[in-house]
Amino acid sequence: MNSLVWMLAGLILMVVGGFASAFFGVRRSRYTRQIGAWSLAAGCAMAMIPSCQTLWSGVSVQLALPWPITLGTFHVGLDPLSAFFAIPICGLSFLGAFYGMEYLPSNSKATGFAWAGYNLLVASMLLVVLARQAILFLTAWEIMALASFFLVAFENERESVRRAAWLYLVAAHVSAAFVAALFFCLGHYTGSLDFDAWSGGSSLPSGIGTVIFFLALVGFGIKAGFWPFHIWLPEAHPAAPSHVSAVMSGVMIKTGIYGLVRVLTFFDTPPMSWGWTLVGIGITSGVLGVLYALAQSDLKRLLAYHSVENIGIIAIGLGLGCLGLSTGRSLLAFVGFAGGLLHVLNHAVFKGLLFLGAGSVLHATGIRNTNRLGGLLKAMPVTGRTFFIGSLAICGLPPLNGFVSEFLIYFGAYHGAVAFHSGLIVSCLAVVLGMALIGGLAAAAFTKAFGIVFLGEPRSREAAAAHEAGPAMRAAMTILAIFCPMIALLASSILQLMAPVLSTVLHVSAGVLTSQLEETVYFLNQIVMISLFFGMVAILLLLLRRSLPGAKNVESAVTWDCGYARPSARMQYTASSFAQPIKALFAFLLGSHSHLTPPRGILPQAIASFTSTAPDRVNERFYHPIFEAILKGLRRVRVLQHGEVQLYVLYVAMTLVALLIWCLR
Amino acid sequence: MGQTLLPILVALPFAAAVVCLLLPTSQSVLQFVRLGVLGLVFPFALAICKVLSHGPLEAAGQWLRMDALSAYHLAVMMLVFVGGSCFSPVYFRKDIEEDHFSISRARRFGSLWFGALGAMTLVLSSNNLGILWVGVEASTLLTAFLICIHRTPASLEAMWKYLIICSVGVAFAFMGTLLAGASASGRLPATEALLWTHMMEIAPRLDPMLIKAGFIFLLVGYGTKAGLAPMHSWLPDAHSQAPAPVSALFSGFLLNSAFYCVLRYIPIVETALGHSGWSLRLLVFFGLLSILVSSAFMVMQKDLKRLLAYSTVEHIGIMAVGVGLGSAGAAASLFHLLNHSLGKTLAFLSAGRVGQLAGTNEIARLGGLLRGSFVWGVGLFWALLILSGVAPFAVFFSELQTLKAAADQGSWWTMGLFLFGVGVVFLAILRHAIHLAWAPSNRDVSANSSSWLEKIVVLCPLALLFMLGIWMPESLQRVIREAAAIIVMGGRQ
Amino acid sequence: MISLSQTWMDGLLVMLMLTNLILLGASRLGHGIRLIAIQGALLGALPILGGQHGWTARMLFLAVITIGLKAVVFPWFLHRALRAGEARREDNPFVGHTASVLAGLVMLTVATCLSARLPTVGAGHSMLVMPVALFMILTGPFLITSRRKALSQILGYVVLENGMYAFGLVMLQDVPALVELGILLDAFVALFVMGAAVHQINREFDHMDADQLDSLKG
Amino acid sequence: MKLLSLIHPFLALLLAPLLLGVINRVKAVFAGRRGQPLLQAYYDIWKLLGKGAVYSRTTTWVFRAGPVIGLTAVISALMVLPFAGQSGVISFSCDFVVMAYLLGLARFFTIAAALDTGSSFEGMGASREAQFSALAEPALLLGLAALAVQSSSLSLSDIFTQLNLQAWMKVGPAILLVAAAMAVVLLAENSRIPVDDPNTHLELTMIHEVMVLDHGGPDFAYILYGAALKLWLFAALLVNVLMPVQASNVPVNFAVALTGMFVAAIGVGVVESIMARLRLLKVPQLLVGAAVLSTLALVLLLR
Repeated sequence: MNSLVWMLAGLILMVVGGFASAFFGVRRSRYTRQIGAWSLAAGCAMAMIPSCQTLWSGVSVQLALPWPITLGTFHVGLDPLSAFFAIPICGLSFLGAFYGMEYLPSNSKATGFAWAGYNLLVASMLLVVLARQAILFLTAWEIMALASFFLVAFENERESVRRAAWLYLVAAHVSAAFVAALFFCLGHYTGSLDFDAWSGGSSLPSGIGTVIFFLALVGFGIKAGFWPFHIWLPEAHPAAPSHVSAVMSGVMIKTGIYGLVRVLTFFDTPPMSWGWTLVGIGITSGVLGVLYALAQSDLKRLLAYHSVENIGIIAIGLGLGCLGLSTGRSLLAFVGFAGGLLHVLNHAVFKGLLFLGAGSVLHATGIRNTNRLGGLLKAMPVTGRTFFIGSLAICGLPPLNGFVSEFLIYFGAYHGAVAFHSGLIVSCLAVVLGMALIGGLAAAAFTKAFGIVFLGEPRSREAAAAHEAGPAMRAAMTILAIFCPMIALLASSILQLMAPVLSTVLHVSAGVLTSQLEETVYFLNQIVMISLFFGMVAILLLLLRRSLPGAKNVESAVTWDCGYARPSARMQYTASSFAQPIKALFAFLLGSHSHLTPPRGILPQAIASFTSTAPDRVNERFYHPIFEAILKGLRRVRVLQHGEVQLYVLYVAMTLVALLIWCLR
Repeated sequence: MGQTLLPILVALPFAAAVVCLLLPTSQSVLQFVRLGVLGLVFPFALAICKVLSHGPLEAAGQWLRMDALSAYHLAVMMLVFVGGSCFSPVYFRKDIEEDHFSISRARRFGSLWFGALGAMTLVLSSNNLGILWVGVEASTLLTAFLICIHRTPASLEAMWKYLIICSVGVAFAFMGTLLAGASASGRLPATEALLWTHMMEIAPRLDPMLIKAGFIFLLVGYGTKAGLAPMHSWLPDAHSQAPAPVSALFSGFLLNSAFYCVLRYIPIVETALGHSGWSLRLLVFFGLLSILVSSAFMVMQKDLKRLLAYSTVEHIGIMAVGVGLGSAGAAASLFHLLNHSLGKTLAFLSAGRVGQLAGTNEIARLGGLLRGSFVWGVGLFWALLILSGVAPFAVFFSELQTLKAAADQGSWWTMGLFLFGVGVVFLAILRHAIHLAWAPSNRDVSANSSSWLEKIVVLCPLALLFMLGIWMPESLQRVIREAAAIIVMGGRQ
Repeated sequence: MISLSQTWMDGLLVMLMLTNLILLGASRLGHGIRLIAIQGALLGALPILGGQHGWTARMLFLAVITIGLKAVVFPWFLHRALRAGEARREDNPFVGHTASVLAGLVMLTVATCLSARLPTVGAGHSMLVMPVALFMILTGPFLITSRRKALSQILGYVVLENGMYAFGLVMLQDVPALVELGILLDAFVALFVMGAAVHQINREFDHMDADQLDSLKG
Repeated sequence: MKLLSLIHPFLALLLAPLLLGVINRVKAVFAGRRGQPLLQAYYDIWKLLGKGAVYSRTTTWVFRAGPVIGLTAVISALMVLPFAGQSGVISFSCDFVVMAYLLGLARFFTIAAALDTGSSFEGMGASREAQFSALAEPALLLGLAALAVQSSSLSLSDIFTQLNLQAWMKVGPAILLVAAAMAVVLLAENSRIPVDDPNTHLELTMIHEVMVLDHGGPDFAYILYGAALKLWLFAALLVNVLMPVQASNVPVNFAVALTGMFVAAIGVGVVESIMARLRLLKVPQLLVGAAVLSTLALVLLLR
């Protein structure tokens, strides 16, 4: 039996289970969540097996079913590239489902619908990576947007959530519009809407390729969250339930990357300009993403902006890969794409983990504002530890997985920099600079996120009363946390598994990649060695520390506060104060607004206050004016309908006369 | 067979209209409307099946004729009428209880309802372009009084505007018909002039200048009735003031029947002008204009029914663009016609019921429709989403087909403007839909329950639209292809 | 060669044109209704005097019907509506009466120019048919647009109808009765329907100013 | 991997605290004092290792992990560093990225440990550390990029093998610029004047020292030792850049390199003695300046 049939059956199972869950939800049955979660888990498992098979064997399968709609055929396929994206989708959604079982309120009517939306979202994401025909792809793409729209609107009592949901679906729709334009443009020149007919896109007239690339960049970039198309992301991700945020941020935005990579596979040798554009967008997204993340005090918003940053890193990787293809440097191409794609996987793991952790915090305290949290590590040890590992990983610190993919990109950049190719060197050095800056700032952002939320003393009553998450939530986070060092240690084997993926992207047979693979695997092994050495030294030092004579001589006291005897939790540094110097330093990029009401007089009566916000510049300077201009234009048009029938008749008559004159002239 | 069937089809509704005038109570009129329309489905279905299986039917010395294009329109019309008729008793129940729906009003409603059905059947089944026009004129005059079943100042104003503007428009259409006839003068015997089939036969020899001028008159004239911008201005007023079933009828089919008249002329004009695409470009222009103009009014719209009315302008625009894009586009346009009629009927019926219960049509004062299990609220929300074009519902696919047609023609500007307009409409409708669905409101109607009949009226169109989205029957595709071929080249391959 | 019938026809058409211009300048509604009646009579005379094939029974019938309806029934009906309402004059039109006449001249020019581009159909017809018909077709909407009273708008509509009627009568004489039937049906029903509408509006609003019907907008 | 490569880590582990002594002695000489013994750092570490610990009740395991991981990371980073013409213990392409990120790991833990105390002073220090290191990172990696471009090779060991007298002849100014940038990074990363003052007693102005206020006993010994090793690491980088001796005689090489190390320490001492501490707001300018120097070096190299 074709393994795709198996996979599609999994998708159907998910969807049916989701709607069954909604059905039970309406009756407030206690089976609601079991049905939703277990059907999803089963479906994911069913989809996971063929994906792993394909990745393992490198053999792609295709399935074309008749689909009686006018432009469509139900053409699905599973090649290594699809499988590579399908695996994190299945895995993260699987864990998210179990997390969601405890996270969602157990017997509310909305819960059933949330499961329906969640299962539909997962199924449509899988269909997106499977689709091999434009109409099918667009349909899945739109269903994905619609399903997640309902999840974003889960807490629809709040005005801000409704706004976020609106913004999200509009962005998704604009993205779909660009993707549709892209597909139909390709369809116009190739006469087919099948992906198979598009590969080897060199038959396109010159210049059209670039148009197509830019359509893809915008269309898929909106979904992926490239700067400056990211504005929906920090609104929508915090609004959704946390396991959904994890899935949206961890894998859904990656479908945008998938689309972009898929479009790149249609072309043999991309022009240099594509690589430059991708690298430029990547660096901008990365640096601005992390800066805005740093300026946020809402934990989930912070994570959402970090998705922009990580998508930027992925884009840098893809950009380097493109540059490698354009200049014929196969090692650069290999490392660039490998780094970018591996970061896709890594980001799914640690961003999923971090969102789940943030969800646990939210679940336990009801607070998102980091300035009111603190000291949660004692109350929530598992959440705290896993969040800590996730933080290390997202900062790209060794010996965790984020480091491996960032290292590959660094390697690509340095490799390109020493190549003495004028088109390469500047962009590669920009990558080095950007990556270094991103790394440093990310560390600042996550020491802030972790340190302020989990360390120190609770800053509010809710935070003090926090409790650890339930077993399923803990299990989901723990599994993801284990993956972080695992992927790093198994990096070279994973890279070998990725070889068929890369050969799909680079248009070469897997055998050609051997030399690049060997070189990469060599230094990945060295990194593993350093990691092992690191672990050994750490254990040694720990043992030494234990065996020292004073080890048992431990006293407890209050924190040293320069002799101040009764420190209170409010004296601690807050998230905002931690980030303030960097915010001030990059004020020219962030454009944050602050509002200060200083205390007046010797005995100030009025309450002094200081507020500082960092609204998104792109929104303020770009989208808002455009929107206003459009609205202004539309308002002008509205004058047409002023209620006077005489003028209405005049429109009719004038149209007639104008047409007559124009046509009989 | 056709010799008797077609006249009967036209005559039956008028007979039913007369019957309505004789019924004793309001309730019985409404029941008769429901059962009568359901009963009429059978002869209509019979005719449609005949046409689709055996080719065109002709009657009355070729004055009446029904081919695939008209049969397809007829089917859509029946769907709209069935929906509206089933809904009428539900909608007017409250009026009857409050004594706002006297027997004379009920009789007037019933007879005009059937009269409109008859007039539109005449439009769809006539082969004579003059009769075609007579049908449109008759439907205009009959429906005018449907707007003000409830005689309020606002509804009278709406009716007056409808009458004045559409009369002017239809008058222009008449001039167009005359010019079209004049262009054939001397080339056809006088007794056969204005017969569509004959016109098609001699189309290459028609006078190009006269047929051009005639088409302009026709486009502006029928376009006024069809609601193409900038001649659409009567439309929001009439739709917002009419009772819900009537609004549904207006949006669901009355406009399309006028647009159908334009479609009839397209193959003639195009053949006469040597397939230069002149008339198609005009259609694309007006279609895009309609999309853009209506989007402007939807963004900041305050009234729910006006919002839906502008959405109709937009969708007529989409259909016009589609037809203007050649055969693939014409097929997309016809598919869109069906989808839009279904969706818009549902939207107007739901909006009517919601507005009736909440006592207001103002969007800002409505809200929370999805909180309870109020089936009309669900229907309204989904109808809005579907009309704005979300997947996997059929409207999404017909819009995609239109886009594809534009791309295949290489008319990138059309594609861009189309996407822009549809995008603006989307964000406007979505904003309103989200507000209606979840915003807190003191006029919460979501606690109301609904009967099983109401549930069916809501769920059937939704299910149908969903089904047409993911699975389109081969037979429907074939019908649409045939009908599109008639638009593009008068039915000859 | 200019035949007698053509001379007659030209004369009738010129008179139609003149009534039109006068109508544009008329401020009293009653006066306007009388002008419409005259136009109706002229139109009725068109098939009789302008016919090329001699007098047929059908033409006579047409003429009688036309004159009966357009010159007698409609004006009577409109007079009744006029008496029912308060207003007797079109006091303050959007476009003044003198300006309207000037606009009429412009429209006449436009109509002439446009019709020059269209081929004449049937050799025997007057060259004036097309310009006059177009002129009337333009005048009708102009009246509707520029006047405030609902009754004036009906007058404008009738002028529009008359224009097309003239065109139809001359150009398509041979086409079976269908077209004429259409015209009559249209004018007939339109007038009754609009008259009834005006009647209702009168009852509901106590005025007949169409320009005050502007509560629905946006 | 040559056995000779292993010499350097042992030298570093052994001699690193001595560098601190040298610096202090230089400062004392400048101040006209006799100063501490050269081996004071060893005494301190030994004494601290023998003591017990006092932990704040606010703290968690993160506080205790900080010093251990900090020290481990620096030791691991030493493994890739070439010294005296000998390649690093482990050497591969872009190993310096690993080095930089291991130091980043150490910093992450130090900052987290500081925040764990819940003290506002330590939070302040942590915030500054995060800011300054984020700016030092680009300067370091760009400087290394310049060296990589100069030598067309990607591992530290290869880079410094290529960096010989001929290279100095050819692109001396560029290398000098890189060295200057490295020196600034050295001062910043090791909390030296003009960025930070290790001897200050005003918590409000401190950066690194304030973060470890609450650490005591063996933990503080680890921190002290880690700091010494970190100084060694950066000094070794600087010496590698500035003193490209590659005599065939290994002992001579080591002797020269070690001399270089102590010269570097003296240099740090001199800078500390003759310069005042910068205002905190000016520090970013200094670090950005270092990045600019690296970029300039690159421009010169690519010219």
